[in-house]
Amino acid sequence: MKVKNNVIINMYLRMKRIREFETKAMNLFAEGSIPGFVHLYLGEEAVATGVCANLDDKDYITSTHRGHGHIIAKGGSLNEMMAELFGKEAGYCKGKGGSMHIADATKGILGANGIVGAGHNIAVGAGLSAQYQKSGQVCVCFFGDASTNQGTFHEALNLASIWKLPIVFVCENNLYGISMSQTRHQAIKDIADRGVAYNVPGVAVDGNDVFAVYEAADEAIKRARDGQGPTLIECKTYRHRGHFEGDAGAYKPKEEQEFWMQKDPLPRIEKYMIDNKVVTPEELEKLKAQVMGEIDEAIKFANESPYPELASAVQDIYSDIVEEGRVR
Amino acid sequence: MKVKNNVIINMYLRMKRIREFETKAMNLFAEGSIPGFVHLYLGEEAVATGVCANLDDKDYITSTHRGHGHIIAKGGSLNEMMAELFGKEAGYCKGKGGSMHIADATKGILGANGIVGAGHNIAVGAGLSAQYQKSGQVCVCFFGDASTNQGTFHEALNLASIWKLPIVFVCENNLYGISMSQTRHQAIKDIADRGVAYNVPGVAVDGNDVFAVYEAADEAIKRARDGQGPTLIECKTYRHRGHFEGDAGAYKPKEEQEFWMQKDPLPRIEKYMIDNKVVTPEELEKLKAQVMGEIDEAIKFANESPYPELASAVQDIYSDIVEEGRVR
Amino acid sequence: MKTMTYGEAIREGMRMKMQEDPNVYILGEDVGAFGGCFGVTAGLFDEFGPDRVRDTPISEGVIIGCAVGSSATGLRPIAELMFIDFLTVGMDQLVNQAAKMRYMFGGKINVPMVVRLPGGAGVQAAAQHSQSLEAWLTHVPGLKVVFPSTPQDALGLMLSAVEDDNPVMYVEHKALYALKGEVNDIKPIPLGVGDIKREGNDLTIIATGKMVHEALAAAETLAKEGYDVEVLDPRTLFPLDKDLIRQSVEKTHKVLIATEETKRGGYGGEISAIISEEMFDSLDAPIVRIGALDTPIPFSPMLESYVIPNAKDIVHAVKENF
Amino acid sequence: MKTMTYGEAIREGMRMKMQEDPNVYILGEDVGAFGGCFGVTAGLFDEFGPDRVRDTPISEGVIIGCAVGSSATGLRPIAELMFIDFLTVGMDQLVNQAAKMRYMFGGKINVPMVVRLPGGAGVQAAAQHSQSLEAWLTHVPGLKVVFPSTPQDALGLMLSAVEDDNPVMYVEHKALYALKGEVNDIKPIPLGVGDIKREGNDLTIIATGKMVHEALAAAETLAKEGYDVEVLDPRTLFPLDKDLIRQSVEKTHKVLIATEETKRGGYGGEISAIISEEMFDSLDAPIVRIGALDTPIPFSPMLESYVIPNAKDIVHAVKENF
Ligand SMILES: Cc1ncc(C[n+]2csc(CCOP(=O)(O)OP(=O)(O)O)c2C)c(N)n1
Ligand SMILES: Cc1ncc(C[n+]2csc(CCOP(=O)(O)OP(=O)(O)O)c2C)c(N)n1
Ligand SMILES: [Mg+2]
Ligand SMILES: [Mg+2]
Repeated sequence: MKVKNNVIINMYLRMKRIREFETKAMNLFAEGSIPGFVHLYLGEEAVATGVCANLDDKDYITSTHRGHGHIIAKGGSLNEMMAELFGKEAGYCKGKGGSMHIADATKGILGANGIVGAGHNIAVGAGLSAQYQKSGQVCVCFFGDASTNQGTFHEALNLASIWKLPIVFVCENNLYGISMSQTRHQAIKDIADRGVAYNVPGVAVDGNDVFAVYEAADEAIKRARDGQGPTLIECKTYRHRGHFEGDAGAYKPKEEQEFWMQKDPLPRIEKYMIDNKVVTPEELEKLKAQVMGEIDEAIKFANESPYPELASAVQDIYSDIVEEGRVR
Repeated sequence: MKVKNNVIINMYLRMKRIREFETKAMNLFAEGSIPGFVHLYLGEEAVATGVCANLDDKDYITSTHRGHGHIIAKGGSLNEMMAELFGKEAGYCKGKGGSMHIADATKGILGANGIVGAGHNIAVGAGLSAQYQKSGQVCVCFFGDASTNQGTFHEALNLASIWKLPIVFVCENNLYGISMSQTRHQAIKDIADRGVAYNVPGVAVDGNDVFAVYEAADEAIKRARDGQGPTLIECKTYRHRGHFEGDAGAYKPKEEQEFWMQKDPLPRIEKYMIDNKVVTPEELEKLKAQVMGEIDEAIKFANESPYPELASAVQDIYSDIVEEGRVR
Repeated sequence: MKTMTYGEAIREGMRMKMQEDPNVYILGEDVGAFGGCFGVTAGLFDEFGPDRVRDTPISEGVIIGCAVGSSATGLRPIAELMFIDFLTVGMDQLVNQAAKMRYMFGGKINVPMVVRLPGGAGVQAAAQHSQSLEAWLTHVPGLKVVFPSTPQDALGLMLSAVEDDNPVMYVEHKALYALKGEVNDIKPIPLGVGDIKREGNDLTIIATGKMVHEALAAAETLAKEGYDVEVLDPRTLFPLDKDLIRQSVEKTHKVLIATEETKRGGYGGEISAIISEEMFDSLDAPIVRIGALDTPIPFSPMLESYVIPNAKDIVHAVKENF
Repeated sequence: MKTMTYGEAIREGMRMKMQEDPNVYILGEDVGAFGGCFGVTAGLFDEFGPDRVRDTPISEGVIIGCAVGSSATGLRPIAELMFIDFLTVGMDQLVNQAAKMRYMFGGKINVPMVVRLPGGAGVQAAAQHSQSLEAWLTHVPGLKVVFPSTPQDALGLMLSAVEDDNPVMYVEHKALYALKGEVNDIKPIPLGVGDIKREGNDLTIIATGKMVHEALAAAETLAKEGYDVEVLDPRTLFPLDKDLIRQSVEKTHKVLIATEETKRGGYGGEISAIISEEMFDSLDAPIVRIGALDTPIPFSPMLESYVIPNAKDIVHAVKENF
């Protein structure tokens, strides 16, 4: 498949944004600027990027606890994301959600999610909306390998299949659910094989090769838009960090880590762009600098935003009722 | 596979007991002697029987809302069952459970269950017990076709497989979940294929042929006892009645019904026994009379038992606490 | 004026909203041609077709989850759980998703959806098909909870529930489906507005669902013995019409709360706690609660009717306590 | 005498029972070599091996279901849910199975199992990882519910919970894991026995979990202003030590209930209702409840600490109301 240069550059920019955003988030968490739990997408950039490069703003995605990458790949705002991680008023959720609950209705981002497996079901609903309203939209559902053992995976794929919903189920098989390696949490090798149980086509691809992901997603999305129903794509990838910041990842064998660092998607796409003259080395440096600037800007934006007013805590629960606050 | 004559007669007796017990239950429900919901096993007798003929009293089974057949096949007492359906004190559950909640710990019957899919999980626990205690027991988990769309099915098979638990998952595919035909509730033909998702062998058999069921179960049970883990057996069968008594089953096409009545397991085993000289026609009549006597006895037993004392309502919740009653 | 059953009124409410708004659809197990386990959706499949009255597999998680996802993206689903007892299977989608999405996302997504939840005992359906679990739902910020007791309220509350831009839990009592009543108003009953089902001066009985009828029967009996009982039906559990409760308590100074749920940890306790926190000075006597005994619901008919409360229990409690 | 953290005390309780009884085992996500999300099971895998400290896939339904099935067949499981918020995913196995099996089966099967449920807010884990859902569990006949506030209670209640022949919900507060305290008694604390954590004559504060510490802090502040506050920790939510509550209320005549759960529909309401039903004549003032605001738990630190209650709120409420 021939991918156009502007698409490649665009994908590179997104991957690089994810890489740098996450690297900063890692440092800011370590410094204490970001509270709560942070699950980084480092190492998995090619997955969200390769998939989302095929989507429009009006297409939907559902995400997970490890959501930063999906949101950036889908075109979410770095500023509002970073401000949300800081718990600031200008954040995506006015500071109420934090890292695990970022959403952007204007970009079809139906939310990161703290409940493993919840996104599977929400995706079914979004897929139904698109089909019901004949809007031509698709919904991409991102989820981890370990989440495929949750009952929601099963129920969602079954329903999506019988209703032929326009959904692409994208499994990010990073080999682990926290400390549980895939070899211990399920007795199969390829999660793509689970499609058989629902008569849903399943494909496994190298999730660190953004072109392989792009191509598989392209086909599945076309199939979905065409009314042929869902596809299950398994992207084999690896998380560079521990499960969340604070987890040293002692359960990840050293050789395994080394093996996967060889397959790091960022150097790969950079090498590809240079080798194939998509950009010159100078242009590449410029792109990098552009991204660094965006990230710096996001941090500045987040720093400058105030914390939310206490009164806001009792708003936004209902569309019409504001709850009682307390006198302190 | 050569099945011994005494085993065949034993299986016939169980099938016939189920057939007659259910026929009586149907009439007693229509007359108003049995309150609540009653889901009959008529037409599916060969499944429970063919499987349970391979089990000892100490082996476990989990059952469903359609449990009478499983309980009879596993050697449960007709008297205590019938009394329970009547809501009487001498019933299996002292009248507290009713049709959907019959259990018998002395026979390894871990309970009928009103929650579709709940038995899958309980079976995992029982299988773990057997493995943990190295007791050589197996657990058979009975469930319907439609229950295989419940998340519990997925979670249970996955866990049973990775832990190699001594469980046999027996799907009674009677083509419907209430009014939803299998063709509408899942996009696959053979539920046995779902085993692929867990690396669990799946086999589909004629569930109205008690010998086919017996044989498949025999192999799966040996495999389980042998430490090789679970098997999924799909038994294709048909329920003669509506989903519960009161449902006329208008959604079942007439030709389909006729097709399946041709495959009724009771005449089939009777013909087999005569053709193969397992019994003479006179002996067969005697066996039938024996069963009719047992059923009459069960009804008598149920009728004669008193209703439970009101005070019993607040007992048996906890092993140690009796709740407060009320003055009336 | 029209006479309808409670079940018909629920259906009529759904039908009206479906006619009005093409984005309203129904999903659940056997809700299509079969008409639902209790027949409440009967006829809607023929009228609106398979896209708008959708049979689902037995997968309560994805039933509610699909409602959530489709509601967040522009539809207005009405999901039916066959029994409220199956909430336990699909609870996450309600509690951690539907109820919290709006808040977690900073108020930027609405989740307008209705979940129909047939509850209650009295039909020998035993422990797993007879529960009254509405209290759980009231404990979840982000959900609204209604519980109609009459055909009129069933219709009016359904209209409001579907119009509401938030997840509304529509609790039904299965033993009321055949109850007939007059339906005079074909208009929405605002959520949060309770109703005095009987006026009285001596004592306020706050009752929900089927217990409203038990309370009314008890009030008749008690009237003969000189107690003038007021029966207050909150109709909406959240938002709760505290003003109406206050007015009544300030008049009668005595309160009995009658709900069918397991007494321990029930919503009756919440109502009692609100009254003793906010209206203590109006009280002349202990707040008495009548509920089901703290047991699972037994199967055997006499045990079941012993465990669930009735008019006699109310009469008895009134005579004992007030 | 020994000093331990709350987390260590939980672990020590499990360890003692595992040493005593080979049928006691642990299951849950990452409870093995990883030691659990909060490190509570650390070291147990090394001590007892993979058969007795069992890592599971992410499947809360079958985690609890496996506990139920294995407990009904002779084992004594301790299941860990990583967060109490995930109850929503495995609720059926608890509510419709574990809690009801004994009753439905006529008392013929025991279900001795413990479920560990880390709850509570305060660590910026946001709306889906910060809830206090213990009230739901108290509404389910068949379950027992404990909620220790100190290392001593954590140990003693764990010993009793594992010994109990019924399903015991062991609620933990995640912000207490590092709390140190003296553990003098290495013996079971019977379920249903509350504890006076501070004696006083003017007012009873009934507090649970982390709020016990907020209440104690508030009591110190209030002492300086002349209020002599008693702090009562029920320790077990069900069975509830009503006798202890009655003794205290008969002495002080005033009650404040402090729990971290969402106030609406919480167990604080049940305690309040019991008091106003059974001890009304001992009351001199409204029963005041302090709880979390009726919102999902927000992420941003200042919002979160505004939503969840603390010692200052108790002090404020006492001054306002008593
Ligand atoms: C229902 C539920 N159970 C458990 C958790 C705790 N938890 C959060 S992420 C995670 C691992 C998820 O693994 P996977 O799906 O492979 O995604 P990954 O983290 O590898 O991206 C777990 C167990 C949760 N958040 N929700
Ligand atoms: C969790 C849950 N959802 C729905 C129901 C209602 N219900 C009872 S039986 C049944 C159909 C079950 O179909 P299947 O599993 O094929 O078993 P069959 O009745 O055909 O034996 C349904 C929907 C239930 N009891 N529990
Ligand atoms: Mg993973
Ligand atoms: Mg079936």
